[in-house]
Amino acid sequence: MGDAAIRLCFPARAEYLVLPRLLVAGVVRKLGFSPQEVADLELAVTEACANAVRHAYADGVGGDVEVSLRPSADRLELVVSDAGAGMTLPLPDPPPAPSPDGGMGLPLIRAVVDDLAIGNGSGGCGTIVRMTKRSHADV
Amino acid sequence: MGDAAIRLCFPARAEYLVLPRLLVAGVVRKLGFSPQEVADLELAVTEACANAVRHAYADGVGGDVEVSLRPSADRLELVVSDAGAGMTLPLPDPPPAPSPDGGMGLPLIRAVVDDLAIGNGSGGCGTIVRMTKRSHADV
Amino acid sequence: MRDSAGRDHAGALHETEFRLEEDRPRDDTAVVAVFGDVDLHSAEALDESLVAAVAGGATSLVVDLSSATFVDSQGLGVLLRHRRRLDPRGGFRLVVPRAEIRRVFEVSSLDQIFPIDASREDALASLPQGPPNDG
Amino acid sequence: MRDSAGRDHAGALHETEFRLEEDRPRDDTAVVAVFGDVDLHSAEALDESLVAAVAGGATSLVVDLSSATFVDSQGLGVLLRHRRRLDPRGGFRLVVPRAEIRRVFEVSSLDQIFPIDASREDALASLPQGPPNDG
Ligand SMILES: Nc1ncnc2c1ncn2[C@@H]1O[C@H](COP(=O)(O)OP(=O)(O)O)[C@@H](O)[C@H]1O
Ligand SMILES: Nc1ncnc2c1ncn2[C@@H]1O[C@H](COP(=O)(O)OP(=O)(O)O)[C@@H](O)[C@H]1O
Repeated sequence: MGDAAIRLCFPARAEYLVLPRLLVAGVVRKLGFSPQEVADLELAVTEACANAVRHAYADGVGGDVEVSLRPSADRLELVVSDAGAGMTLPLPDPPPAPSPDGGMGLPLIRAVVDDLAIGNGSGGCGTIVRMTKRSHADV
Repeated sequence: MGDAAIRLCFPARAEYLVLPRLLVAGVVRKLGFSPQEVADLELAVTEACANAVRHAYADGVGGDVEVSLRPSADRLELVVSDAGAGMTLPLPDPPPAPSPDGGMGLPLIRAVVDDLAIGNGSGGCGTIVRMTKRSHADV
Repeated sequence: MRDSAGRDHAGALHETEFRLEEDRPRDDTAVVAVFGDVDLHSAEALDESLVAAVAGGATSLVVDLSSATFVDSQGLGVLLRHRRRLDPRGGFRLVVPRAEIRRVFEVSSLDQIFPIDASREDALASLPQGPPNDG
Repeated sequence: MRDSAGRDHAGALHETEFRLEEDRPRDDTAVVAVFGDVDLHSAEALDESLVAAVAGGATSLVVDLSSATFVDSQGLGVLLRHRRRLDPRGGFRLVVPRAEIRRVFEVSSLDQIFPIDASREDALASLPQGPPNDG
């Protein structure tokens, strides 16, 4: 697989969260990722997209989530963006402790990817979550 | 599932043809399509995308294929478009007889969807293949 | 890793429709088996099924994730909330045989909070013993 | 329709990696079993494997699509070309137990050109008989 990007754009609704998982699994299965690493990538893309579904758009307004995948020989770059409310950045350091009621998404992403960068969209609108994961599997 | 469109954009390469199939299968599985009808939709989207991969772009140039899905209660609208060479339209009537070496793609699509319309892109550039399939399954 | 139909489990493609199956091996114990993906879309159904099990008298819960194909933070949140609410004399155990699902408990360190078993039998054997259910 | 791992076959999600397995039940007969999706990406590999089987002396071919999860027009084209090229004293049969795969042969009317069997045993039994292969 080469360097060009694959993009998926879907309405910010929970019922569609399976789509980015299917896409990620379909794209990476020929790259050298282990099953564990594939599971990590599916988790990362789901958490980032679920945040866009939950936080980006006011109830009833709606909007799209865009997922962009850039596979290369030894890594996958994943970008999840929305055109919603945006986040307050930079993130608090140290991050607030996760609780059963929330705050687990970003820490989970951080735990499973090699690189995470969060920014606001152009014009300050929306959120862009950039993730990179290298394949360590010796396949 | 509502009315908003889901879009997938990928480089026109054969290795990616599994992606639109995955997406279609993921989107329609909660609509009332039978397994047979899901298979039909996967065939239709694959044939249309494979045509874009084979015919749209000159060797070595490359370009993207875009797939747009619009699910509603009783049907799926599928649009496959490219920004390539475009087709000579209207299609010959009757269509040339399929042979083992080709010409089977469009007839297969026609056989499995309820509605097929082929057009040129805006400015005459590229090809747009619009397909609609209704679900007849009583689920 | 291949199943009998020759499918690769690597990149498990979320083919199983989400559903829940509840079992009552003992009067005080409910087992909820999860099939398919637990995410923002399905976590509420899991929540409701656990609420119903407790309302129905279960003081111990086993969530069997053997056939779960994905669990995200929403799923973890549901499990954490139920564990916290449960009568402390009861037990809350997870069945997680698959490495890909165990992974999310490891990276969240929740494997230190949830007792995780490899089979339903192990989970049931480890719970505080109530009277067997003859019903 | 569910397999042993609880997956739904409806909307079969192309989870199987494409691969081919060749078998030589008789000196004159090659069986090529297809796993996964046959499309523009994989049809060439199927083509090459059938070319190799014929070059290796097979005068009858069985293409077993029992574990194929998808077949498109490129796959049909490969099958048609090989059937046409095959020695007319030999036989060319397909094994297609799954309705979703049989469908593409029906809509293309190629089920009237290819003899289609539900099992490999049926296909082999229907071929012109050569000497059994003891090798
Ligand atoms: N796409 C987004 N748009 C707006 N706000 C976001 C987005 N993603 C995350 N956030 C903010 O960051 C916070 C932390 O996110 P996270 O760690 O995933 O936990 P949770 O979503 O459970 O609160 C959220 O509560 C929300 O305020
Ligand atoms: N996306 C496209 N861009 C340019 N030409 C196309 C496209 N799709 C189809 N065509 C033209 O239409 C013809 C018929 O297509 P099809 O029925 O699929 O058979 P085949 O692709 O095997 O020739 C092709 O040979 C090609 O010339």
